[in-house]
Amino acid sequence: MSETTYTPESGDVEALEFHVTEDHHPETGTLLGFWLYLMSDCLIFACLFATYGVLGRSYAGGPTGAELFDLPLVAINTSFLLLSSITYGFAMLETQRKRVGATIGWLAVTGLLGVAFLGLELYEFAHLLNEGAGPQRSAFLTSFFALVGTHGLHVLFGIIWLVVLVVQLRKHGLIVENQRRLFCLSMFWHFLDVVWIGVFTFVYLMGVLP
Amino acid sequence: MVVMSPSGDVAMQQRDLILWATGLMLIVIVPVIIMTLMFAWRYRASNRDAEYSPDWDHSTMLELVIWAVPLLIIIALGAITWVSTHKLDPYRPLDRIDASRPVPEGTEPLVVQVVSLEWKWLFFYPEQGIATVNELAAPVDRPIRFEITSHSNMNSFYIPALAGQIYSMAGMETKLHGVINEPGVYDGFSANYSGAGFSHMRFHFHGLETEADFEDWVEKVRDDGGELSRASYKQLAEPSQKEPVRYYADVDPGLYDAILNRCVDPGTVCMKDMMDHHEPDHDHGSHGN
Amino acid sequence: MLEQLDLTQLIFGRLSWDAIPLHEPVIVATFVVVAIGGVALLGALTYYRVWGYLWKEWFTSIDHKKIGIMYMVLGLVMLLRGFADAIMMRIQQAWAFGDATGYLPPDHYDQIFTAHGVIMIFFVAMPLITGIMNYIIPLQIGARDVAFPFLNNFSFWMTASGAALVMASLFIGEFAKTGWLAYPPLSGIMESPGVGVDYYLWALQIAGVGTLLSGINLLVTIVKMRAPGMNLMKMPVFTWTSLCTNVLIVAAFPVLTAVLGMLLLDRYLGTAFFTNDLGGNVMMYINLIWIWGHPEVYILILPAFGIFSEVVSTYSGKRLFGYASMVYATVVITVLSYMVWLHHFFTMGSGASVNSFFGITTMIISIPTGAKIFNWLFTMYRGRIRFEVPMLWTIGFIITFVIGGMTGVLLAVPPADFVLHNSLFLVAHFHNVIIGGVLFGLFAGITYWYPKAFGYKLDPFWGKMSFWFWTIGFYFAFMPLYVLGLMGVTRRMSQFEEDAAMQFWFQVAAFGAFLIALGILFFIVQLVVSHRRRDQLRDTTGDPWDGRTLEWATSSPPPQYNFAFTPRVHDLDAWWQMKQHKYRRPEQGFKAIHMPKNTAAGIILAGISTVLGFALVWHMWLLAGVSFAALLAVAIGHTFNYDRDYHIPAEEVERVEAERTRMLASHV
Amino acid sequence: MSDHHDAAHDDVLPDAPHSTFKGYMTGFVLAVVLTVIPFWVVMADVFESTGVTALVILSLAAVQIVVHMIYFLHMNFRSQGGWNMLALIFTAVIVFITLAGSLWVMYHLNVNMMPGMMQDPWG
Repeated sequence: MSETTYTPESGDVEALEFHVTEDHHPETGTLLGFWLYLMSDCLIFACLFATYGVLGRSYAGGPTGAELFDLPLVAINTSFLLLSSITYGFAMLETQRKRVGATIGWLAVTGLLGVAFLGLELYEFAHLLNEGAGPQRSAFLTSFFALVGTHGLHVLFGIIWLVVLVVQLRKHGLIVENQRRLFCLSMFWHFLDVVWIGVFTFVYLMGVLP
Repeated sequence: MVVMSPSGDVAMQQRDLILWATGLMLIVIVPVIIMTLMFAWRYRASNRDAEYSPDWDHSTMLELVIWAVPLLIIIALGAITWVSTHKLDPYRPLDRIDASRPVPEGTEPLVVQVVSLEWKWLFFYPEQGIATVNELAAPVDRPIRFEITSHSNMNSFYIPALAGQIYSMAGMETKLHGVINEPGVYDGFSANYSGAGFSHMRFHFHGLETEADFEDWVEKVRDDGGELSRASYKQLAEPSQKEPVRYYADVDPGLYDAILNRCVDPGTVCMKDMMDHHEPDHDHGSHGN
Repeated sequence: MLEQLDLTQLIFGRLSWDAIPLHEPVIVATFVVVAIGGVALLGALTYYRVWGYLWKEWFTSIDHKKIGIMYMVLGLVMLLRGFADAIMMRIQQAWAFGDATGYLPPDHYDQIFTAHGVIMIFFVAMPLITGIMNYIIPLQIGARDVAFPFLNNFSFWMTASGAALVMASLFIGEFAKTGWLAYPPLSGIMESPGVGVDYYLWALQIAGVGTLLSGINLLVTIVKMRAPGMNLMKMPVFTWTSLCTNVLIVAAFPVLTAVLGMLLLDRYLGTAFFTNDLGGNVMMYINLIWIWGHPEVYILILPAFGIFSEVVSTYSGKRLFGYASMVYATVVITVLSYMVWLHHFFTMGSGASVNSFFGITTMIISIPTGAKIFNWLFTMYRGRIRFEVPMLWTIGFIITFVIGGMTGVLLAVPPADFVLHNSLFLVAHFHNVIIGGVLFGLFAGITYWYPKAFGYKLDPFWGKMSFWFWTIGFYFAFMPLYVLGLMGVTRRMSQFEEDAAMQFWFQVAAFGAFLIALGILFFIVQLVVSHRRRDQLRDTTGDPWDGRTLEWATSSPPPQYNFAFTPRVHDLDAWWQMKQHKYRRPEQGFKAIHMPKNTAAGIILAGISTVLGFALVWHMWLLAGVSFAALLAVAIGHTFNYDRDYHIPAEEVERVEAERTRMLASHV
Repeated sequence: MSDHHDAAHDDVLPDAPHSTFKGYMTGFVLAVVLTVIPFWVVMADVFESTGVTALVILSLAAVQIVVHMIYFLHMNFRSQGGWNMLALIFTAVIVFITLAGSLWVMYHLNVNMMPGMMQDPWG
């Protein structure tokens, strides 16, 4: 082990060390980095919300939100997403207990709820398209489809990631890398739920107000 | 330099504002430049006589000063900005003809409706019932109110000698108020790039000495002018460059409104009617708060 | 027959032989030159058998230093392209008066000014800034690499991929003819049905991914990987300004992604965000793009401010004056930069209260900026100033930048903006701050850190030549534009009516542009001459300028692991303090060092993205589908690779460090 | 990515917060309540005034977002040395500026420019 070799100047009593002799490992930044990514994603959604805020009443003679939105359907969809958040939470609790099987089980439930959410959303979209209320109809519908669709694409991406992660869990078990990925995906998943709060409030509930 | 020696009162006030703001900022800019050169010369490494204090890196007094000086200038400039922006708001009707003359009570401004097309300007004079392409005229010392829209692309309506510019956008109407104080022929053009023919999207603005001269000009347009119907507007609106001056005497009275509301084509619903249909409270864009 | 046709459509989309602009002599000539140059370069690379070396040591490298250098190379190459556009515009405008139409038809001229703006901002300034940050930050904070080395490589290649798409548009199809921010409705499908805008959009979207990821990466690096003892208020100023720049990147680029994404939807799916009809609103595009656009300006200038701070204190041989107020000024600028965006469209017709609010917030930014300039001045005060080339750039910067700042504040006064907006005055203003600020900063930074990266100093004679030609050329090229702006001349014009007084100023500006061309030429000469004289210019100490911060504590160029032992920091000027304490580096006791492995995943993913972008531009749906699937597959495949690091054995570290010991001994 | 951590010593993620069943359940129950109320308020037309309804559901949404942040995303001032929270606050400020600024700017532009929609502010 090498000594820190320096000669203090005259009068300088305090001895300073200028390098670290033990192996220095800065903590990894993955969780912070992923959180920063989520914050940037949040700004994409902010733009979409702002656009919806500006264009959301430009019906161009087409149908309005009050005419189109089916609130019970939205309520069911909201409950799917909310449930999937808590089941992801259970998966994380199982991870802490180092139980691979149970973790995968809860992940599967979460994934299925995500699929159900997406399925219902696609059903809604198909219904709107059938009524001639597609994204090309008016600026209101354009901004509606863009906002809700972008959220939906994020959920789709989350499901793909979830499937990949399940495969990796089965292969390598709950090693630290996989725990870190599980935690990142959990942030992603909960983040999508947070965005959805904005969507159902700002788009659907406020959209049907007179 | 037309911006520095304009012929309209609004542009003149804008010129004065530029000079004032520049003067204020020079209070700090000039010393900075001089100090830079002075310090660089005085503290050059070869000048061993100059003081050298390698660890001097802080002086509360000095730091207060270097924050305070720009702050004071910006406070002054900010006040000027607030006042002048309100006073020279292009939407605000004029209250003076020039520095010494207020607008006489009961004066109605001359209204000109401006449409930017690809790549030419169409001017409607609703009171006179005429329209022109690429030529604009107004009597000296009479306030003018421009109502500005666009056929498709965004342009910017700008006569440097008269007043500042403002964008023209399809389906929207901007306004500009100005007054010309000296007779003459001035350049006007689009100041916002709008495609291939943009360089030639220019017109002349005639500041006419008297009201009578203006009447003569209107008569000339009436005499030489053709018809501007919705059909001939559609033709005019086709992209073209270096368009000559044209006059129209027989103008469809609802045409400007139809252009603005994007319903020139027969059978299209006008924007304002669409809005009314679903939005009785006229609360566009303000919801969601 | 019909099926046949559809298949062609599916494979080639709207790409056909017509897309090759054989009818444009200027482009054909350019193409010939580029083709010959390209073939010669590829031939040379093959002849000297360096492909394997490039691939192993550079393209797949995750070493932040090599990635930094690759960013710099990309930025400098694109600078040549962007500058070629500039000089073509200057010639055209000096020529096309009255009956003379010049040599560029509007159709071509409009592509050139669009490409010039896009390339200079996104593919010159951004890569150069990112490159310097990449190289310097880990060294300055005493780290061994960035937080996510693989992402770093991937980010670089995504930026390069965007640049490749822009370059492809020169020879296959066309580029946008809309101006660098592609305002709709001009950039909408109705007014611009060609591929130009699509090239623009996909190039920026792909490069944007790289920029965003690199921003996150550098942020985490600065937050998490600082050497022990380096708390926030002991961070070098360049690291501080980089931190703020990356905050701005992470918080601004998503807005660009979103707004360009909406324009893409309008163009590809016929939606109605920014259309004239169906309730669309073009003003929203302009509003959103400037929410990104104004912070972008500070993304470029803040690192330059950091560079000047390092340079001025090093060459004045003095601690930086007012470090704390410098840091606060940077943070204040960062936050305020989000509150000024409307000043780019005062003339759109907001009410007076909105306009003056944004005008005043804009002016407020000049307060911290002014404080910074005074801080540099008082760093020089009572210093021992050595007029090395970076210091010359710094002095040139202070004088030039305050003029640009002044005209900027002028433009922030709404009624003044009404007469100056969109004029050449505006063009002169932003070149005044971007060249006088960002570019001068980059040149100062390149000259300052070049010996660190390559082990030898740059030849000062050619550096000074480059500096003087750039500076004088700048004044000749842009002061006339201020005059022209006050004459009421609008930007982006390809032809003028006869006006001799006006033409004179354009000719002066063109002359200035040629001086700048010589400035660029001499910069390249400087690189070549310095390389040839590298033995005389060699830096054996690792500290050629008597530096103050940690990057000068290691060798030039630094070893792969930067520091054999992580430094411990006690002072803002960490290395200066180490020198004062006569610190001697340890010469034994080395340990194996944990390092990330090279990977080809980044370049492969970016390569596929380029193909995907090209396919989408040309509506080649089959290729687009296949490349998208490939992208997904490779990305997922990469996550199955858990074996991403290795150890540099202790013996290897010992060998490298012994070499450095010999170097240092030879110096004394 | 550089997962420098040596898995051999320790197989617990060092920098992730510890979560508990109680925490998740608290968050879930609160979220359910905060979701049901706004749906009920709107679907049952509880309030006469649209403004009141909007205000109520927006406030509930804001509260629910905070609930999710605390109980599901484990936000606090300690995780990642406070940087997560700092990033979140900064983002919230930027989001607010973007949303409020855009709506303010665009509202003014619309007032000034949309034909036939508004009163001329200058009479």
